[in-house]
Amino acid sequence: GTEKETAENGLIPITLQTDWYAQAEHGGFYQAVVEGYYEEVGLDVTIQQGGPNAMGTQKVVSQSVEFGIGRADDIVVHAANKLPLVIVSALMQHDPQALLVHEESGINSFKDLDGRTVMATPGAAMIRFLEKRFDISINLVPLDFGMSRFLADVNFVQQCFITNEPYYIKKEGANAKTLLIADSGYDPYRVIFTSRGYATKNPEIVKAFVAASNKGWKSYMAGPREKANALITQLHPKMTEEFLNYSVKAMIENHLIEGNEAEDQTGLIQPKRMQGLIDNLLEVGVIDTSVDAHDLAPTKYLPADLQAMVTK
Amino acid sequence: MTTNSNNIPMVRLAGAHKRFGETTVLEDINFQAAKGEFISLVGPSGCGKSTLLKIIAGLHSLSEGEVVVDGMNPKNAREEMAFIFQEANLLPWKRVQQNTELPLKLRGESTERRVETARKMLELVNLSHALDKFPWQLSGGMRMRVSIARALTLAPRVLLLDEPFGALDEMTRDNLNEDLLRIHARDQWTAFFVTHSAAEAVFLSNKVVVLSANPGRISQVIEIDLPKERNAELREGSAYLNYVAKVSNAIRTVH
Amino acid sequence: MTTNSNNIPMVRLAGAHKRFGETTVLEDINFQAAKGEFISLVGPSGCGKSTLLKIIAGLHSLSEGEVVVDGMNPKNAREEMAFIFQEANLLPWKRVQQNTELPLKLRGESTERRVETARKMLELVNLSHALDKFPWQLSGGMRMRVSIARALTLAPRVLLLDEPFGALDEMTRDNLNEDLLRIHARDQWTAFFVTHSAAEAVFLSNKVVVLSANPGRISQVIEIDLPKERNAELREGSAYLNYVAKVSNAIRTVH
Amino acid sequence: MASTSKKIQSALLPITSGAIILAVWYLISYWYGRSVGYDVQRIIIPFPHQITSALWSEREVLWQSTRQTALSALIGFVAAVSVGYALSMLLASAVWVKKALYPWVLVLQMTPVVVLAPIFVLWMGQGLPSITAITFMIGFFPVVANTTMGLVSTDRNLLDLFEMSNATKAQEILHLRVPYAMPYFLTGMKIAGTLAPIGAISGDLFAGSSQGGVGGIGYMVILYNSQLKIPELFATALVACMLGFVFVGCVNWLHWYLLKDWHDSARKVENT
Amino acid sequence: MASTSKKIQSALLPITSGAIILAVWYLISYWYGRSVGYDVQRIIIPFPHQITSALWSEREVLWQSTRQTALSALIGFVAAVSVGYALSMLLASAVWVKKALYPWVLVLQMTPVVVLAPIFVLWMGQGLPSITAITFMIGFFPVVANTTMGLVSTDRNLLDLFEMSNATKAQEILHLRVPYAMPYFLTGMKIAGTLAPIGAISGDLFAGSSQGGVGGIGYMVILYNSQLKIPELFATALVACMLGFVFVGCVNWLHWYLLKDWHDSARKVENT
Ligand SMILES: Nc1ncnc2c1ncn2[C@@H]1O[C@H](COP(=O)(O)OP(=O)(O)OP(=O)(O)O)[C@@H](O)[C@H]1O
Ligand SMILES: Nc1ncnc2c1ncn2[C@@H]1O[C@H](COP(=O)(O)OP(=O)(O)OP(=O)(O)O)[C@@H](O)[C@H]1O
Ligand SMILES: [Mg+2]
Ligand SMILES: [Mg+2]
Repeated sequence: GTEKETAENGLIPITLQTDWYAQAEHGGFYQAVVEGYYEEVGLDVTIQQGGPNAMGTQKVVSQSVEFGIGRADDIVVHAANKLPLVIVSALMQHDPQALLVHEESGINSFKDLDGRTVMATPGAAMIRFLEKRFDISINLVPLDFGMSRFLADVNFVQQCFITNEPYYIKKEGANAKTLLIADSGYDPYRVIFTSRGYATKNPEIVKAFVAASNKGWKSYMAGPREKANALITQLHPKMTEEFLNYSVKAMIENHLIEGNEAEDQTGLIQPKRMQGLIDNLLEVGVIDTSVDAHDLAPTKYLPADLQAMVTK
Repeated sequence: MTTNSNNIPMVRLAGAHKRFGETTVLEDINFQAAKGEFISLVGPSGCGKSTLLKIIAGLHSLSEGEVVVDGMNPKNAREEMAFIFQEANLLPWKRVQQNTELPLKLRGESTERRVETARKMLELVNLSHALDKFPWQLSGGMRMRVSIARALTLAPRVLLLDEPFGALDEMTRDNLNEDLLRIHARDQWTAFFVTHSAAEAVFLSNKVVVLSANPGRISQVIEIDLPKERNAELREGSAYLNYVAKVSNAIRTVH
Repeated sequence: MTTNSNNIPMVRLAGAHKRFGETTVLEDINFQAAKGEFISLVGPSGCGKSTLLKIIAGLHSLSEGEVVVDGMNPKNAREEMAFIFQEANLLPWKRVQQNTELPLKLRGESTERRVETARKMLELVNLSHALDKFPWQLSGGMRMRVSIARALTLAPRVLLLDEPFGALDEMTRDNLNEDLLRIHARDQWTAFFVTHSAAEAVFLSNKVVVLSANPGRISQVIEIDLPKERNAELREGSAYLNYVAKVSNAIRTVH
Repeated sequence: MASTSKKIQSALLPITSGAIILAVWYLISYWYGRSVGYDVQRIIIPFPHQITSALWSEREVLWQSTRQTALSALIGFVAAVSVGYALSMLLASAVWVKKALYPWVLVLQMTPVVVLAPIFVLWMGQGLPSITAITFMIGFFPVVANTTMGLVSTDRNLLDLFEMSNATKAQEILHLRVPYAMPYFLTGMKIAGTLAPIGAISGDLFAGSSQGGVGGIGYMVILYNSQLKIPELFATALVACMLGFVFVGCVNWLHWYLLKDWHDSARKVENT
Repeated sequence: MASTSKKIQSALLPITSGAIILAVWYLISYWYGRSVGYDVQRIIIPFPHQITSALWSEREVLWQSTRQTALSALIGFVAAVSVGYALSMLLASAVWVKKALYPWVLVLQMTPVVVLAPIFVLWMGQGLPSITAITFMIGFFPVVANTTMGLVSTDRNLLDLFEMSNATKAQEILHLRVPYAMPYFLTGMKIAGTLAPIGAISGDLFAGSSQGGVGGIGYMVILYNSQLKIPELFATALVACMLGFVFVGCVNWLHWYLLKDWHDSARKVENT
């Protein structure tokens, strides 16, 4: 049921399903928890860690959790399949998804991927986009969340987060570089989403959640992050301070959260950019019916300052 | 002996045929046994004696004809029957005592009565020293004796015995013969007794049925008109020996 | 009959004891059999006859004492021995013919010789009509006969027979007795023959060993001094009948 | 005539139970759909007809990936059965062999495939050989466990018979223990048969590729899953089941064929 | 004395074979390291000592996740064995039950876990119940297949005996078929025992959570894999194996305990 009872402490319980075990890419949410931003707006937020099979979309649409996070293009695909989902806020302006290649591989651009074996999520929209856009053909092997094969084979290409895998690869002393997908002209947001039913019934809660999360992210990126990082390492014992710092640094350097614009855009969704993504997906045939960006990602749940930044 | 029983047949076979696939094993068996009769079945190996017993027990169905036990289909008369199989058929995971108790247990008798009856019957077959052994620890003869004790724990109205004493030494065999007669005199069940010993057949029965082979048919029914009380002395008597010779000859002629 | 064989014993047991766990089954068995001797073993059920045979075959080891077959440890003399077990022990997945051929097959005989020998022996036991049957399609006596035929396909120097004829009718039994004597006269193997029939023991053997029970000991060895040529007529003779009575009594006294 | 009506009856039974299961399924889907909406129901517990229509619309892709998976499953199955069988005989051939090897057979069985997969891929490359190896790994132990149990359960009396015949160890195994263990072996084979398609699918997850545009069933499973094409996912599962039925059907036939003459599990009861 | 030396000998055998396997492992690792460099070797086929030292340094984390996985494995194992056993008896209770249900039992076994996992998670939530359900799914069929086979293999003659005693179907199953099928059942249980930790690990992958700071072994597998801690990954596999050994050891003890009195597979041979 959506109408969760208010807990004894007067707070409304909310669950956020993440896509992986606790990591810096979820830092803003943890920051909001430890800094009490959620409590301030009357929410009691539980962050449920994901993993290889987080099933965030299923959980959100079946309303067993309230919010999920994911890449905007995936949500578009689901929406085109008539799943009742709503994007309520951006999480990152640019997706950290990249391709990891060896320096020795001779791959310098996406064009060079033609005929290569790439380990990635089958069915991922980005791979199909790359194939169409650059007119290349890729031999896809399913992602196994490991990197040993990459290290053993200089011609191996693997999907990665620029905030994650390169850290371990460098530690192994291999010469690897990354091709950020966002640089290919395919640049989806990472977003926070909920189910249509929940959003319609509880617009105030959604707004409150978005606002507090937004505040959390700004605060996390600005620092100090010690308390949130402590919580992350506690929840995910194999996480190290050093690795968290590496991820944060990558997020900052690549302007993943706030974007490359002059202004800090943390959390903002520009319907125009969203529509561009939808058109892209339609063009390369990932979806076959269009989706209205305003309907899928209405700006009404954003804080007032962000709503003001929306270009008409 | 036939006359002392009332005239309703306890077991009746009429026009009974049994085929296994193509081969006819029993052909046109017509026979009936009254209450309290002790019938021996003799005949060459493979002529169908065990099959006949299993038909009376309702374990094999007839291909043709009819079998009636106490006015019922054999399957409904199971409570009144006990069967000593040609093989001992003990449960390998149960000790001698438990194996003997089994039928009573299945009938839901109280533990007390079960234990007591089993003990008594095991004593009868001289196995009181082996109550705790498993079947694999027994000799062939001992296993057969457990199987005999097991059947005797029931108080049947029809007792089917398939070569129960074949694996036993003469002395044990003679003793058990006499025990059997004593119990029979007391309980008056109807017995079908398969044996290869003409002497044993004569000593125990009031009728010896001689079966011929291929296919099994009743070749002769020899009435044994000996006194009801039979004991070791009888075995020396000439009447007895004549009957034995007669049965012996009958077996030899059907070969 | 003992004298016609040379004096090296074919089978020798000296101070043989056999215990299963705590219980002593055989105690201080001292016995020897020369080439060509036909020894019958009689004794109450469970006294250790099968165990003794298995010891000679090397299937059971002795707890104490010594057993020698043809100058060797029994395990090394297996090629010279054949064993008819108390149970038929047929392979359920093989037909009668293949079951009978088995030992020859294991010895690597040619198919031709195997088939022929098996056929001959199955004919001897009157099973020529059942070559293609599986064990479950046979009667108890038929199974035992297959087992007999199987052992006879080998030409052993020592033949161990554990109640081979217990499940057979008199006529078949008598015929096989005579066949056995004929083959024995020809091949002169040493036989150890377990039986519960005093008559059979006397008819076949030159020595009857009477075992007592609990623990099994040799209680008596009765030499049978009857003519070498034995036939149905012999069975009527008083010398024969006296021996039978003697053995019978011996069995009764050890009880 | 009686036998014809019996046959009809025995065909009706699984159909009836299938109909009941289907009805329950529809009820649950329907009830779930009513409470959360049919768009959501479709991706959680699709209606059976949604599954079959997905099966139909995806038939070409599924047919191709099934062929691919069927091949790995078949090779893996054959390898699991034959290597497992051979291994069992080796283990039964002498006590010391069993003592020395059995623990390591267990280790092999119990090592998670995720650990072994990279090694296989490294040695055999992406594709059929590795997938087959993973299928083999998943299916061989039931064969070994069952066959070994059958081989050591052999009746003592029959072993005595063979000992008396001076049978060599090889003869004892070949002519006695192997046929005696047949019912056990066939059961192991049946389990391996149900595991083979599952193994091939897992193999696909770890070592499959989309070379030539189509992956095996495992690849399709991830694909449909990541695209939330759940009716299609269930259709894929249906295909996997049917593949399994083919294996189990073959094993059942073999069971009947090999044991009909003598074993109680396959023999028609003569009486009653 | 002879028996002591025998005992030593029989302990030496697996140790010796283990030493050989270890030596071969070292050789392969070494050879591989020489050809591609030891940095790569370490993350593909680590030296055994690298694995044990990883085991040692990660002992606390591994201990915690092992405890968690052991719990799911245990519950799943017990469920697989008991439900599988009950189901087999149901299937054996009447021919029509088997005809009606067996195909659907097979379907359940052959449906890839990846399809069922989301349903489980949605119904039972992330965590122990779902993990256990997945473990159960992976382990129950070998029990069913074996036990069913054992139940239908029962000796005809003994069935005749029970029929003569007017035994009810329930008595026949309880007092005859069940003990007769015991060796089969125990073999199925042994297979389920090796599958239980693997099942729990897969369950962890699909439905686990590291809520509260500790994940199961499956979680550690993903984690180590994604962090390139391959010696640690192998150490985790080692732990999974040891967990499996505990299950198999218990089943072996049960086998010995239940069958020692009467079955040839457990009885010590009296002679020789
Ligand atoms: N494997 C065994 N373990 C324990 N005791 C055994 C074993 N085999 C036989 N015995 C015991 O040894 C004794 C002798 O058995 P054996 O089979 O030799 O008797 P037998 O003289 O052949 O009897 P029968 O005439 O009934 O066949 C019996 O009391 C039996 O209980
Ligand atoms: N289930 C069966 N299928 C086919 N034929 C069978 C079956 N059971 C018995 N027979 C055949 O039926 C015949 C009679 O067998 P039965 O067991 O009744 O003989 P019997 O008179 O008891 O012999 P014995 O004295 O040797 O025990 C035999 O020829 C046997 O081959
Ligand atoms: Mg019979
Ligand atoms: Mg004996």
